Amino acid sequence: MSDEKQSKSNEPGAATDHEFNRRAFFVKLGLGSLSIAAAGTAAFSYQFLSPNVLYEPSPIVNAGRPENYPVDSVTLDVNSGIYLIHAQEGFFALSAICTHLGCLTAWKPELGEHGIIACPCHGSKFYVRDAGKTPGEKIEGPAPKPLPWLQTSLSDEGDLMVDRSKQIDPMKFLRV
Amino acid sequence: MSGPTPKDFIAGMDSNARKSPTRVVFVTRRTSAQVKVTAEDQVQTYPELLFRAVVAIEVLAIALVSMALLFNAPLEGIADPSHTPNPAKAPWYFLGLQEMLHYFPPVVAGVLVPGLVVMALIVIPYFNINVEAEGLFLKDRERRVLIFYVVTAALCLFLLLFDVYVALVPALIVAGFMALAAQSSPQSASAFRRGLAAKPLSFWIMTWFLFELTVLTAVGTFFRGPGWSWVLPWRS
Amino acid sequence: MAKTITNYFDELRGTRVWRSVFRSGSGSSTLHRALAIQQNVFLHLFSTKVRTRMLSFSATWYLGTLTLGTFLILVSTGIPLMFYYHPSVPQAYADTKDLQFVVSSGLFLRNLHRWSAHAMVFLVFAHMFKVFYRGAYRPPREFNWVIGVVLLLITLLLSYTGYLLPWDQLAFWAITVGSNIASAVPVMGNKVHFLMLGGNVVNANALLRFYVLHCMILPLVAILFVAIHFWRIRKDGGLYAHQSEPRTVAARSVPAKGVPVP
Amino acid sequence: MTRQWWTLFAAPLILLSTACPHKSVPAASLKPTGFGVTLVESSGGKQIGPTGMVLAQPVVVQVNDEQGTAVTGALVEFSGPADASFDPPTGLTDSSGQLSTNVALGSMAGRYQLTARTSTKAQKSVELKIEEIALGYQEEVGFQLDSKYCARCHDPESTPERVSNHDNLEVKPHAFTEGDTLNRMTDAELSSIISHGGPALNKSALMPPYGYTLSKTEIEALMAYIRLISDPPYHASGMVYAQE
Amino acid sequence: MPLSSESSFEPKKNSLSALWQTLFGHPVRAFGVVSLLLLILLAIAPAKNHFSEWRHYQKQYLALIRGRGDAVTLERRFHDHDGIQQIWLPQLGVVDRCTSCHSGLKEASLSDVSTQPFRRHPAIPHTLDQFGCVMCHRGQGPATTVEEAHSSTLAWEQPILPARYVQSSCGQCHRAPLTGTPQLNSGRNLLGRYGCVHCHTIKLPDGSAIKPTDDPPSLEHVADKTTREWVYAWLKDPQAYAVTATMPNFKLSDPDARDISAFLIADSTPLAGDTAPTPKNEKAPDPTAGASLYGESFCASCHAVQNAAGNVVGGDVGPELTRVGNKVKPEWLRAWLHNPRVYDSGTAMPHYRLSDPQLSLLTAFLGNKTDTDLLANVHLDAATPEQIAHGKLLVTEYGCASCHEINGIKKPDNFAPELTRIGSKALTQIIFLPGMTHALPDYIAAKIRQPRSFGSALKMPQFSLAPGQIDALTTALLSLTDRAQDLPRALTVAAKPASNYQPAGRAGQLMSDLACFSCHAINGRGGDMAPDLTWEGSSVQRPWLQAFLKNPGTLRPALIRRMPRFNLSDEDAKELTDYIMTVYQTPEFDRDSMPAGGYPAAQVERGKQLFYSKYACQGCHIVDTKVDKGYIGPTLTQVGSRLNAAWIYHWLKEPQNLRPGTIEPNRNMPDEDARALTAFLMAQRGSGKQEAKK
Repeated sequence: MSDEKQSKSNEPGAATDHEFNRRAFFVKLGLGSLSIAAAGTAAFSYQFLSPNVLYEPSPIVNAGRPENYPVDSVTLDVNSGIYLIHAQEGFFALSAICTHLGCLTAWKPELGEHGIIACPCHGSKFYVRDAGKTPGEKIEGPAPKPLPWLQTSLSDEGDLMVDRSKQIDPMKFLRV
Repeated sequence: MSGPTPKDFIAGMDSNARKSPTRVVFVTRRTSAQVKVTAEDQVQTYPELLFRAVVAIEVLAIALVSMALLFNAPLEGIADPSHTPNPAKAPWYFLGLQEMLHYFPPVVAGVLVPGLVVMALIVIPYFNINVEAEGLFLKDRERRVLIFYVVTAALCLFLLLFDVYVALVPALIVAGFMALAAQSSPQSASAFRRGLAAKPLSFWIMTWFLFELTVLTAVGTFFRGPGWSWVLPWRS
Repeated sequence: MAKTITNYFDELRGTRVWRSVFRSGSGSSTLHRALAIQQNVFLHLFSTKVRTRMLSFSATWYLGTLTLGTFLILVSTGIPLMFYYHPSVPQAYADTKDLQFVVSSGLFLRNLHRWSAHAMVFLVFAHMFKVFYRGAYRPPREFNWVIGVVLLLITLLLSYTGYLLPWDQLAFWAITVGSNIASAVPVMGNKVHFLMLGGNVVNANALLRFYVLHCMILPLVAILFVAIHFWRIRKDGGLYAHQSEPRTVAARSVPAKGVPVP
Repeated sequence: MTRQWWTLFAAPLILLSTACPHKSVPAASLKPTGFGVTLVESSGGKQIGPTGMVLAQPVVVQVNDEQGTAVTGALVEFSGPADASFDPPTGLTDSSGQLSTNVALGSMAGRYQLTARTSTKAQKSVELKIEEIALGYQEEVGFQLDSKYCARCHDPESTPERVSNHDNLEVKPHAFTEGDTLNRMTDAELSSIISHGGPALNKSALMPPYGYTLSKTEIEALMAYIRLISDPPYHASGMVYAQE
Repeated sequence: MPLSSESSFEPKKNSLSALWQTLFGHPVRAFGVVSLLLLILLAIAPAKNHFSEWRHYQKQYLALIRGRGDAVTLERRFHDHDGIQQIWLPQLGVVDRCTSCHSGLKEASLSDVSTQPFRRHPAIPHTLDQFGCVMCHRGQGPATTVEEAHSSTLAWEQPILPARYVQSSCGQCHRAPLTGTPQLNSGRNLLGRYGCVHCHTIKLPDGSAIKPTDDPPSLEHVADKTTREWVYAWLKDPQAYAVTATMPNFKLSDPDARDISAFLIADSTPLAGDTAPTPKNEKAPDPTAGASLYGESFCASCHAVQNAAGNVVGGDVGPELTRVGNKVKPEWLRAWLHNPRVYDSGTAMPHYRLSDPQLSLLTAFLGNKTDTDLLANVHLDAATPEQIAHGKLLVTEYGCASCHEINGIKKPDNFAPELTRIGSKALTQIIFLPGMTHALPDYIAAKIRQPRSFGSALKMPQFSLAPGQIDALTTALLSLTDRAQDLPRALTVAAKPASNYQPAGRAGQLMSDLACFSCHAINGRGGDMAPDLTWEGSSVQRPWLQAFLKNPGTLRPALIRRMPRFNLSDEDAKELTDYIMTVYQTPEFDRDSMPAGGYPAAQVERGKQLFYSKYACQGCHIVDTKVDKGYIGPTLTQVGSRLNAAWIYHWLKEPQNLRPGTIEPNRNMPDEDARALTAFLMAQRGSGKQEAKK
């Protein structure tokens, strides 16, 4: 069979070098186009799969009126995962998400001298109100970092707003 | 092998054994087989067929991509069970069915007819008459013409009974060609009539089915408006 | 430059890794070409050779190939669409809108999916009629014809189940009208209707059922039957060639060494 | 077999061309039978109405010839900022040389500069500018407060339903449209005089303080209204919407 | 197809076919070319995505702010939220991406930008982040293309609401009237006032239904009141009788009007009981005296009359009286004036205790108010039974009993389509007239403007409404959306619940007999024409009140609507006074906590100083009729004998606390100032001259 094939190809005017090169060019053109298309599809897929809008709650939490938080109170908002603390110096907000593996921590007023934040998962503990300690600083446990301070502000209507997406330097209080 | 080789039979891949019977070779003992087969020209699937297939798919892709770029898929208001749009239409390929539902009771149009069509499609290859692929009216002509007229008249009467003029028209047209075929002979001077004469029964049934399907679907898609009444698509 | 790339390709095809994966090495001999078909899990469904005259466009109109093409497009557009689609009421509708308005190129993919779906139904019908008029259903191909009919039904079901997913008025009422046809079946019609919708009316249950059928069950069944369909073509003696068609002319039409293999 | 291979290349071009929207401008079908040289406002200018709503009075313009007599059948076209609408937008003047149109102002608060246009026999365009004021939500609130609290003294117009107290006062209050006076006040001054009364700015004690009666937002709304309707316009507000 | 084989290659006919051959003549060439084409086409998809409309507008926005003084701030604020913007309010079901293109909505410094989509949003009491855009403007929030977002080609939701109806959106949450939404407030009033809700049910989210505020007369005894000819003329065109009539025009044919009038008169039963006092030996009454009695009784506070210039002058509580003489029979009119409650127990008309001569005067005066043209062309033959039967059929068909009580016909239920969710009606359900804009507001407005234009067989009559009223009604109807109905209760601002306060005892009977609530409000019920009387007992002194009820004097000289004189008997006046003084007392203070007199002269003098200088009360009030001219507040010449000292004191301290909404400004007065002013005002007991005048 293959012999027949070979003999056929020797027909006059069939495959000159010129013709062959031209065909090779078209094959390369085709394969090249398809490879570019494939590469483009990868980029296209990346673009397609990155969502342009998110149905997520806003990182900015309205914590309500400052009057609702008495001085020296620590309030855990479970839904938004923040502690809102009204210290003598003013308001500040701590993330309630443990820096170790992301568990929701709990406020234990009965522990320590002034109460501490404790993570139920792996036993990390953090200071909140101990003198000389920065609130959020780790006492013990596997947590690699202190609990971050979150940006707090007052809205035009006078409500306390916490922006969970913005971390600030510790010891910056919001005075109302 | 080039050039014609004089021979009586061709051992080919043809399936019609009556037309091209296969030569049977008797091979005696201790004799190696010497079969001379004039095989048809063949080429390698790869690359000959695959390249063509790829090009065909690419052309299709080009057509569909252009369409996707030019025309947006329809999207209407959110599904609301309390507001029925008028008309409520099924997907286009079911509009032939829906058109029939307009005339016949649901059991007939929705179940009997499609069921029979599917059954018919399945049994076609097993139907003896089709294998012969002979012209319908070439043999036993008088009897067959008589049967043809009776069946056609019965069908037309049935369609008339239900006022299905939409289906009647294609049926009559096909019947007209069949009548013409009955009057044609394979020796006719006109190639068209020679062709008609050679068409087997299965061809006529399928053609009728295709014609009906096309007409009913087209009517359901384009010519039906609110209350399944007639509308002209260009007068929206 | 071009030459280097060609050489590189040849080298690549000659490497052990390539050979271990594809088993066929480089080369443009008939053997290699045959191996390229035989040793590929997908391509081995084809025979290694095809009758020359079947290559001509008029022989098949390439309708089967084109149908396969639409199916491939549908799979490759359908999967990305699933990433943004929740089969729940009324979320499904909002997701469809989001695909149209905020997902990058989501509209394009949805359009392509939709039009390809219509094209596939059309092409399957066309393929069937073409096969019939060529008489390609005759023995020994009769069973492959039956598989083809099954594939036609699967295609219709695929299209029909997909029709509901946008959860818009068009979808809802098309499915309501369509499913009521099923309930016309005597005796078991209502049972079928109930089972199909997962209830008495088109609602969240029906949406979920249609979603599972559309994205999971029907495509798998379709792939299975397509595989059998292709395999049967080979087993039934390749593409059907009618004896009445000219062959010598067609045979000459294709130069034997037509395609250089990269 | 089609040989129109170029359609394949044309497809992207067609795609691109469909992306650009086309705007078609309907041609005016009216044929003028008369031509004037001047266009004057008969009535309907300087109205105040809520945004988007049809003004209470129609705008009437008159076309005159060189002698100042009214011209019948002159074509007048009205135009304005994009979202202002006219009913009718064009028309021919009636036997008294006038054409009246109902105007709905746009959706933004501010001053709307409308244009009436006619052309002379020599195809020269004659234009007339008409100004109307649209009240937004805030200004509407201000307007309501004005009618309830302020207009009794600040509006010299008297009606049987609401007798003006303006003339009974020893020191005459300024009408809110008096831009020459009010525009010289800063926002702070204006706010102060409303909140703390006349004596806050060494003015008459007859102006009582409203700071304990009205809320801050209400006073802002009132000021927005005062700033918007002042004539000549207050520089920092009363945005003018001219034809775009 | 490009797959044509070379064998079909024909000699080159022209260069085009040669090119075709070169490109597609062989599968390999076709493969190359087609692949390239496919690549190009595929590249268009992401390109199209990249050149999307919203990105185009964001670029334009950046170009716009680049040259501005605060470009850095604006750009930073813009880049804080790049890409598609989304406001998501799960509890409202709002997804809103308008801010993707409308980038400058919140930028106060862009107040001079007039090009859309970059205009600043004008000040409203809501923040964008909490409400989004589509809550008020409708349109399609999720869309990111101009056309779909604004026109919503398939009406997925509603298209953008035109600015003239935008107040309807306020009404989705706010049930109570708002200062800033006069159009919505007036539209809601009109729904009740024009009786739309007699036929159309409109349910509020709390489950109650809007109640009509008009009071269509009962037709059970209509033959007592008027003639068949008048009924016929009225049915044909109510506004021909009275331009202010709220009864719509049913566009009845002459025979239909004839038959309905025949039925109504035949169906009427005579009113039981002795009602009309028979006039005794009447002289022709003096028309001038009648006119002055009409004026003295302040009929014009409620009833309007068309004057010679064609203007309708007077109140709109009662019907217009321009042609009343054509309408009512004199004996009925006399009986009505004698005691309207006999004919209609629920009427807003007070029961004036008119004397017989007064009755004659007024009856004659009103009876002369006729228009000879009105009934000139009405000639009706005696009604046949067929006509009456047909009339009854028509009355049933047109749903007359929805508004009027008619003997033998029940008020139909759900006579007209319910409008509870009309503001969300899907456009696909609407059949528009040719040439109409396919938008819900236009449909509703057209339906109100000319209901029968949608089909001559429709029953809805033609109302006589001004264009502004149609807009207002459309606004009110557009506020009746699905969202309004399904809004979480916590997010709605409820209206004050309608009060059905009813004073008790004989005083209560008296108060309804005198229809006090037609003008005064008490405990949330009643009209707003006259002062709120909820705390009247704390406010006034008993002797003054009793005298005032007997003979109301004027407190505000500039007012044209005043309290009429009801000719109360002494004991009725005393009964009312007792009730008011006892029941209508504020819990804020004890009315006897400050003495009525005996204030030190120095304090009085200081009060006078404060009155005239520091507080400049003379701007609105009159104490000394010679000097003062203030016509806004009540005249205070006799305030010392009218009001309680404690009331004055607390009023001065915080007027809105005692009477919400009063325009008297709160001066934040120090206690001693308030006390001094009280002392000064309590000293104003009126000069003898004014006493004499009274």
